[in-house]
Amino acid sequence: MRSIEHQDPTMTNQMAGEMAVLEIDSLVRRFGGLAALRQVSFAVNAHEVLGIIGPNGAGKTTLINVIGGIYPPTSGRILFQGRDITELPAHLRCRLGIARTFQIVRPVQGLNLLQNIMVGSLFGRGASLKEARSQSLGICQFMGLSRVDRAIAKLTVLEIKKMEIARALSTQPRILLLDEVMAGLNVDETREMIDLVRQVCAQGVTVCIIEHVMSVIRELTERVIVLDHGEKIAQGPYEEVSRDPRVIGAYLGEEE
Amino acid sequence: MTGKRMRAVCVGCILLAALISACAPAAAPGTPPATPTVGTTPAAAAQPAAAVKKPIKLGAVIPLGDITGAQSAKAMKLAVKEINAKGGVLGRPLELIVVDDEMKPDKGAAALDKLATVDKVDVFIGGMASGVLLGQAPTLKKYAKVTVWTGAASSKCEEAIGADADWFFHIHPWDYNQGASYEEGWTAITKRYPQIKVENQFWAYEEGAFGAGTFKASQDLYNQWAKIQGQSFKSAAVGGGDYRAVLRQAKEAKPDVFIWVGYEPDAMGFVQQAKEIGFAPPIFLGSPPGWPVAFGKSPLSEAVWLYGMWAPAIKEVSDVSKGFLDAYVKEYGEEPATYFSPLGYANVYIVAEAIRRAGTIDKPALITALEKTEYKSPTGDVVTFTPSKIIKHQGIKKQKILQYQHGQQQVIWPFEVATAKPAYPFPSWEGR
Amino acid sequence: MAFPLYAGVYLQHTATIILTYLCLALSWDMLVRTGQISFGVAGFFGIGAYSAALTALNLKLDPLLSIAVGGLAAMAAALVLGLTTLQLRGMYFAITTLALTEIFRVIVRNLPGLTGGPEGTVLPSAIFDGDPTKTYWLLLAIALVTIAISEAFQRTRVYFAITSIRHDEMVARSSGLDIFKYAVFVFAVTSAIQGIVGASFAQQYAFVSPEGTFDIDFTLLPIAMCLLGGMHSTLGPIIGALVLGSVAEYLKLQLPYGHLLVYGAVITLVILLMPQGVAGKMKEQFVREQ
Amino acid sequence: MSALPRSRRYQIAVPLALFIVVLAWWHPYAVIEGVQRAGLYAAIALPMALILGIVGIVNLAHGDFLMLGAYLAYWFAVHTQGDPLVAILPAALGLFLLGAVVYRATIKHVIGSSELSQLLLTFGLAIVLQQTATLLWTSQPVSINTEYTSTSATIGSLTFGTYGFVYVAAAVIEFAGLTFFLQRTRLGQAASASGQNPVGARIVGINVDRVYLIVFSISLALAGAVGVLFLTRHAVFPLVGGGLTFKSFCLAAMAGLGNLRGILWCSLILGLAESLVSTSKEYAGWADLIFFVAIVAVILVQSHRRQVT
Repeated sequence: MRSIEHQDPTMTNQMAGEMAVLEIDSLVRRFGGLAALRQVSFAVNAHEVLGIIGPNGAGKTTLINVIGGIYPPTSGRILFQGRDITELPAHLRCRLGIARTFQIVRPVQGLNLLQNIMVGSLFGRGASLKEARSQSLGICQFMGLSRVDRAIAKLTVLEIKKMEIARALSTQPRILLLDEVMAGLNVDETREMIDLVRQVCAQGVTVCIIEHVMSVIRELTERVIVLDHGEKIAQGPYEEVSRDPRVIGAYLGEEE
Repeated sequence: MTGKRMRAVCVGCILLAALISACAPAAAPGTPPATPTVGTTPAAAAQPAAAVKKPIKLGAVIPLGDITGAQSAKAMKLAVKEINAKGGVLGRPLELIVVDDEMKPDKGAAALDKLATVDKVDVFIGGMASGVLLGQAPTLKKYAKVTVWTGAASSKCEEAIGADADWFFHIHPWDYNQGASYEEGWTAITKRYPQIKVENQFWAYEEGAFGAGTFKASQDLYNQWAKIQGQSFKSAAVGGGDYRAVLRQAKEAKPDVFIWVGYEPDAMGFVQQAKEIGFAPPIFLGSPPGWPVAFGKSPLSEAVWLYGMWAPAIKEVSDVSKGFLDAYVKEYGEEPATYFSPLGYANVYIVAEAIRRAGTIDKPALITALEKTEYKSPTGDVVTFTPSKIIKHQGIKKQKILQYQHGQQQVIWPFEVATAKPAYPFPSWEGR
Repeated sequence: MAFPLYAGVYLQHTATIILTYLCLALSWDMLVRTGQISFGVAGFFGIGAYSAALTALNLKLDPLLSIAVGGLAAMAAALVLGLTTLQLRGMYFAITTLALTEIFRVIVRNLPGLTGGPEGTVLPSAIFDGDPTKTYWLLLAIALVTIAISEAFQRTRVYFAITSIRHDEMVARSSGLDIFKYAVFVFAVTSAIQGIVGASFAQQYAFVSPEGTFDIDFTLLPIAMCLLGGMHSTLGPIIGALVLGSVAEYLKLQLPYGHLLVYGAVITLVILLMPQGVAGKMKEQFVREQ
Repeated sequence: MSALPRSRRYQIAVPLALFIVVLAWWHPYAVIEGVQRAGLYAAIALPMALILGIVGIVNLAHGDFLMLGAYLAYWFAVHTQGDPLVAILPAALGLFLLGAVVYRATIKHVIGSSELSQLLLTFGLAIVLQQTATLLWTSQPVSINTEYTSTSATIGSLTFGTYGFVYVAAAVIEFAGLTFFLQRTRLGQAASASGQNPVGARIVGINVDRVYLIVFSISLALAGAVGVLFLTRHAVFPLVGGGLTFKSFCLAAMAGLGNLRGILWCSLILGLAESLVSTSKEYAGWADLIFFVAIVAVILVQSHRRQVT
């Protein structure tokens, strides 16, 4: 799949000229009469960790779903490494290098821990069974997952969350979209997870992270996007944004 | 086990128990008993001498889930019982072994294998659907046992069996036999009753093998003496039941005779909807394999003509028929609803009498004896075996033309077994 | 498996019928493993049967070759249908396949010039001149190939694909899996098996007809067998076909009227009480004992 | 419950009306009989759509419950020598109770489990019902003739049956009754809520299980009542229900899940189309394909729509 990319000359030119891995251009998504995203635009730069925050129902998960190709935008464009992928189906986006996790974990029940991770390698990267196995075992080691032939039912919450990330990593992504991976973890586990995300980033993967736990955002991200009612209301370093009255207002509105 | 699970299990058991108890009463009077072998015990009681001898085995393949097959099996059982009560054949009792073909060719063929190899029967009898016989043909040829078949009207079966099969005896008329005999019948009727006209015919035929096949066979045949046009319809038996389009076309054609070829579920609908659109041709005729029990009770049935092989009324002109009918009613407490019951009865008797004449069950002798069959059947015919288009041994070639009169099916033709004169023309629908 | 050879023709024939249903049951199950239900087994069975019969009759193809043609024809039909309907899966697909059998029946019935119309078509002779032993070997070979394919589906990347599709389409898509491609692929393969089985059925009994060949029982019985044996495995449908196939044959001799009720009761009770089937139950027991 | 916005409704209604006018001029009988046919289809499909919309289950035994209702009426008519139509109430009541039992014993246990289990369960139920009926009443069809069944009217040169309109009336009454039930009664509102969002309904204190039970029973009661009407004009036998189930599903799928008004429209379209094809002399045999073509078309449109939105 990668080879196809390089055959496209326009793309390589753009890659050279710009640092943005992912560009979102006036994205709109409606569900019936309800607009979940309204004219959202931003870019994700290579090798950065971008935070996406906002109150419940702000459209964060919808944004990830639209970028991941679960459903198409009502209007707007998505560019990945300069290439327009707005019309591309989800599995091809994954093969281009966009991987994601799910807010509510979605392990495949019929497969065990290792097999779950292999799915990404097999189909996202087109590996053979043998390659997928060894690669996935490597990722397990990296993630600190042991006894890899366990059934999903026997895993802890942390392990399932790690498995989701491992499955995403096994597709060898350029960009990883993390949807609330810290939710439900205790302090120590959160610590461990933050370190993991750092290591992932250190390997050259760009990360987009949705998170409710602000300490995580503060620690991990260089930049955040704030969504409210489907609209981008602020962007910038967390310290800056958290002082923005609109952002405070949005979060206060949620308290009521 | 949780309470919910427990409850589900209980419900399941109750359901199953209910089903089984539902099977029991229905199965008891309506069908052969659970053991497939019948007939030996009464014979043993009546004729101790016969019981010690090895029985002669007849293996029947019949669709027991269908009313035709179920009643055919009952009639066969009755015939075996009667024959054994009189001492059996050649001093040996008859034994009837029935295997269900489930109206499926594969099951029908497997049934033949079972009868031939497990039960080691001497003669194959039975048969109902053409489609099943077509699938059974390779198996029948494999064993080449003496086979006396009641059912199957499609001449495709004849092609499948082939001309070499001297062991195959077919009682039921082929589709073209039926067509030819109606021509003969109508010619005779119009000669005797010159006011009756039949030249212009409109056929409504169900779109399946039965209707379309019958229509095609008749169309090829009738060009000489009658003008035929036709239109297919979807039988209620397969989800249809709206005949108004075809009836309206028939009405526009103003035929002397309107014929519908379909199944039992179509019978009532045709007269009701013909009345609805005001279509009352001089002759209104139906040709299903069987009629609904209550059809005669409806005033709309009056003067409806029908093609068939048998009617209970034949008992008035045929002693064999009367004997059969009385015995059947006495045995099962109901009148047979399809002609397959007298045919099944005839099937057993034809084989039994041939064995008696042959004095043996050896194949060549039995074939010769069967060729000399002259059996007075409860259908009112004398069954003999003569060549048809392809096979050497075709039994009944004649059908009968009947008419509903005062709620009863009466035979109009052949005149030898006629029980009534035709009511003509068809009375208008008004007031009924 | 060679046992029926020594057990007499009837058992051999019954075994051949059971093998026929075994292949249908297993192929149905293979599709179920992707989360799709097909109610159209009889349809592909019929397409295979008709293609084989007509090519053998009109083009004088060798019977064995015509059986292969039957499989290809069914596969082609499945590809067309799959490419149009598998974008929408689940209930819609299930009901379309239910309609399928009827569509084919209507088409076959209304093209008398080609198919023999409502009356069907008779072949001059059965395959191997009706030799039951050779027919048994043929069906056994088809069954073994079917089992091999089923096992291959359980051991290769196909297993990962269909299991993820069945459990979570969204995860599958997000992990780079082309759901549509795999669904169509499995649908085409299983339909080809059904077509081959139908074709050998037509060759075995030397005739095809709209009513007999597109019989809904070719859909119904395999489903009941899979449910009883247990879905999503190779062993389950095999157990189900052997058990239900022989029990039904036995029951038919004991309770001639209405033994089809057993199939309905099996489907209902298994879904309610033992959704994992016999094989699943055994596996569960085994795991617990460990 | 109606899924289409007002503008789209006109897009369908206007061409349909035009089509009917042209057809009526060209083939008046096709219109009269098509409308009667549509009435029957709608009357049968509405209860199935009700279950589908609220309980969320495709009841593949739907037509077989109708068959049961018809047999009840037959039994009633034979034993009392009375009019089968009198049996509508007892048949509805009987099926209502049966519905409660069937729901408790079977359906309840697959609610929330996979679509596969649900389809297979009702498929199994269908076979059990068909085979039990075969055991109890044999495969021989039963039918009842009443004087009014074949009443007809003549307008100008047209002579047509009028009894068929009883199905149109039944469909309209059924639709009105169900709409009233769902919109105006407390139970009906609870049912609508449970249909749209069972979890939410549970949170606001609706006993969803009981609502499902009642809706399922009501649907079977309606099927039973329509079965009685069916008997007055059609032969009834154990396997009569299968085709009706399929047609009902096609209509429900075409109309959009739970859209009762849509059922009326779709029945009308398919009824007219079927009637038209079966009046044509050469192509009558293809009339069966109408429903299949319709369902495949619906699927194609749906899948296209899913890709676009």
